[in-house]
Amino acid sequence: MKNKFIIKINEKWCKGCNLCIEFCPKNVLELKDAKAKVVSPEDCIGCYICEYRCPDFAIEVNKVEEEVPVGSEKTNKR
Amino acid sequence: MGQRKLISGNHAIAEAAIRAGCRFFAGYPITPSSEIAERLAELLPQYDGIFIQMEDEIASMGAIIGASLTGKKALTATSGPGFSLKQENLGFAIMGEIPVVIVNVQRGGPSTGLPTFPGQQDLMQVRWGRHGDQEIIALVPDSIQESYEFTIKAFNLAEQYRTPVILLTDEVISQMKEQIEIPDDVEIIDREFPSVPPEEYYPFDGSKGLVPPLAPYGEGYRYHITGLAHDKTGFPSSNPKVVREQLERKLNKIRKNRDEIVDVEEFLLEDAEYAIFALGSMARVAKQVTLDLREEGIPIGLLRPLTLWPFCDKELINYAKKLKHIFVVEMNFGQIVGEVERYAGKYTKVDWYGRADGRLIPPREIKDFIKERIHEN
Amino acid sequence: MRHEIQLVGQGGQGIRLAGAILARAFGIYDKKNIVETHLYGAAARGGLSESELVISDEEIYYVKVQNPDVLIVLSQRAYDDFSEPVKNSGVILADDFYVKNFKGDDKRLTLYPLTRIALDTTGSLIAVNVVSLGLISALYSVINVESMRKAIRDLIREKHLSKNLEAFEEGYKLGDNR
Amino acid sequence: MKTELAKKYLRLEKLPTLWCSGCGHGLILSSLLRALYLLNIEKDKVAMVSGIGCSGRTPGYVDVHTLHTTHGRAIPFATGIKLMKPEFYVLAVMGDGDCAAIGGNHFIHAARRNIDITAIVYNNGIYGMTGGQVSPTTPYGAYASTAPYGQLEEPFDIVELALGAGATFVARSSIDEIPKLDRLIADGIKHKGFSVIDVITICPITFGRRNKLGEDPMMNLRWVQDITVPMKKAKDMSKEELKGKWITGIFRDEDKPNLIDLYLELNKKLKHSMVDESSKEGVEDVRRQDET
Repeated sequence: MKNKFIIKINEKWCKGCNLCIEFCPKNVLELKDAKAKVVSPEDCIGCYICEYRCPDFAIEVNKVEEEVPVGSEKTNKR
Repeated sequence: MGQRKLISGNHAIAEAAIRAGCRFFAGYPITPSSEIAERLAELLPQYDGIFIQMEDEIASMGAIIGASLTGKKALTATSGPGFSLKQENLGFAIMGEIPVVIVNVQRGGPSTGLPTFPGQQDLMQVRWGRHGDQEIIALVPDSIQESYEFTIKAFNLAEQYRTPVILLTDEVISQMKEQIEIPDDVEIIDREFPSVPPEEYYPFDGSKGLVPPLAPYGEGYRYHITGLAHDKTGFPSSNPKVVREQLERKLNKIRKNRDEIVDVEEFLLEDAEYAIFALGSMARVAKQVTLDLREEGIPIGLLRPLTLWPFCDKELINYAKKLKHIFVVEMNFGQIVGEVERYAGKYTKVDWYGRADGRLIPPREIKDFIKERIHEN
Repeated sequence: MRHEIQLVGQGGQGIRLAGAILARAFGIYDKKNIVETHLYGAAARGGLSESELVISDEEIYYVKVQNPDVLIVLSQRAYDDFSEPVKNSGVILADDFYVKNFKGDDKRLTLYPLTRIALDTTGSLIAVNVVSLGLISALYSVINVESMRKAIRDLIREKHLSKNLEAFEEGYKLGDNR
Repeated sequence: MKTELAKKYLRLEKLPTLWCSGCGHGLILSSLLRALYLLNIEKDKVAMVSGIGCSGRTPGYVDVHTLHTTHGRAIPFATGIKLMKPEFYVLAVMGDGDCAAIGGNHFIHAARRNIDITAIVYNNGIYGMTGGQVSPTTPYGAYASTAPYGQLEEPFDIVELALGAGATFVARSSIDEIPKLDRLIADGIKHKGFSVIDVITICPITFGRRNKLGEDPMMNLRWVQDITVPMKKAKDMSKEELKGKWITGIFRDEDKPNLIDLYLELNKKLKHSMVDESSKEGVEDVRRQDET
């Protein structure tokens, strides 16, 4: 069972400061039109650094458990 | 009959505050008001209240606002220079519509002036000492009895209109001792609790009346208060319509209720052709002058504002229409006379006598002045 | 009828306490209208101490003393600065230990050994206040001596009370013998 | 702990914040929310008070009892609240000018009286909202709109100030130490007594631009990394090496009687010993007057 992460970016709140992009160890994010965008979600290792480093509450990283029988997918505790 | 006591004006204020339900005092020592703090330092802890001497006047004013937001009645007391320092946060209390009572025991000014002598030089500072448009309520006692009663009234008005109220006394009234009758029953007005649940509550919502209720902290009503211009929710707004509406409501809650708030004493005015206009300790002197002049056959009376602000314009105009001459007497170099002229000037002659040297003006001087003016006309 | 009593001296002579005793005797026990005012705080720091009372059966409007009926002076400065406004029919009671220089022949003035009596009866200068109170209680018929004794009992601490009452009676005798 | 969970303390409808892109203030707020979440504090038991300036806008975003007061006065207002609501967690959020210039007097006195308030200082060494004037923590030599030739004055060390004045919990951190900052704030909130958390933060727009860091938040953040030294590391550094650096960590965490408990104790004692002296009212005052 391999963990997969979904990164949600709230574009309304993102001010394009670039901090998340600078700190992401796997270059998952990129700045486009002055907003952070997820460009390679499959590379995300779930370190949550982008979420912690965002001064604007604009990034949310959620863990999704993959390859489990259909109908019993679970997101994390949220 | 209530209990008879012989106390000073400052102690009467302190004891009346407890009676009114005041449970918090923050202040900074300043002559001639310090006895209010001293007495409350003794009394408050006995009534489960808190007394704190803060690091300055600014902090004292801030602390009473904070305390009031928890739903408790709060007081501070000071004199001229300290009152100047309180102005910033007093403005905040007006903007945030937070009920508090501030006692200003006037002394001679400007600046450090005459710490141990009286003055009536803060009349306009009380009205306009802060920046921005605002209405303020100020009560002026002329005896220890009134110091006691007006303190309670000040708390009542503060709660009723959700606004700071100033009790304006002076060194004479606050330091002297005379007997008072402690009333057995007094009316105490407590803060109105919101009638709506927290999710429908807005601290500045004027839709149901000019004075929206102020929810105490810790009861599930979580709201925001700022000194910035704000909308009904309390959050900042610079929308001109919202800003204007909010400010107008804050002014109107006093203006439209002025008949309920304003009170005057009419002393021997029924058949009077002349009147003295004076307040506080000078009104007491003026009463003596009135009696003395009456004895000499001069039909004179005294109009005394018990509420300095809002000003007793209607009452004054009413008398001005009937009177030949109004004599304004005050312990300063011309403050309230401007207001009297503004309203009464159209209808009758207004003359002024006053000075500020730290002494009550003796009756003889005023008598001579009035007789001279009457004679001239 | 309006009566005005003024006490002036220097710090340490118990002037304010004497004023408070008078105020209490008149105001609480005799049920007269009284107003007590005084120099206080920094104004009195120069050594001057003062208390003044207006007593009346009617409302008191002007709260300050204008022309005292009785002035007690317990220091030279007190006499120099405060004696002038005293009524022609009024009395100035001066302590002979401190007040030595007088203006001409002031018919209002009488000297009394107040400080000496205080020292003799209590061994302390401060009791000059109650000696003075005893004296005016004897001389001034407006004052009810019984009310004064009650007020002294209220306002003077237990451990100093008997000495002070004794000093009061000595002062009273001083006036009574006259 | 995820920020997402701490968002329950936010007034979501008030976001985005008005702070500039890359402003460090949002990071402090985010730590603060996680600290509240960590301690599982009930919203109705928190009052957050601020002064004026960029930091002053913090309470507006937090769903607790919030009060945006006058410049420098957060602590006095907070004092009034805390004294009347001892069970409350009272937080005073301030900027460096707010705390150490116009509000400096309130700050040291709150520390002296050890009132149970948590002071969080958003220390970016500049007056941001008013356009980049020098503040009491602007580094010596730094440029500001009112120091066009460089600041001539030495900065206040807020930690030293708090320690000297008697605060019982004193810590410093920066926006570069995010998970650590969460814990420090939580420790400060938990602490009974006056707690101070000095947080070194950035203002790329008004400070960075004038001080060769540019408006790039990352450049500014690197500067923060450069000027802050963890306490452990600082122990091995010379005075010379530490010049111009801010040491981070907990400087004091001590148990001392706090003002609230002392008041509650006094009130309880007096309640039981209250005597009716109404018949002799005023007697005590006269005695005192005569004695003094």
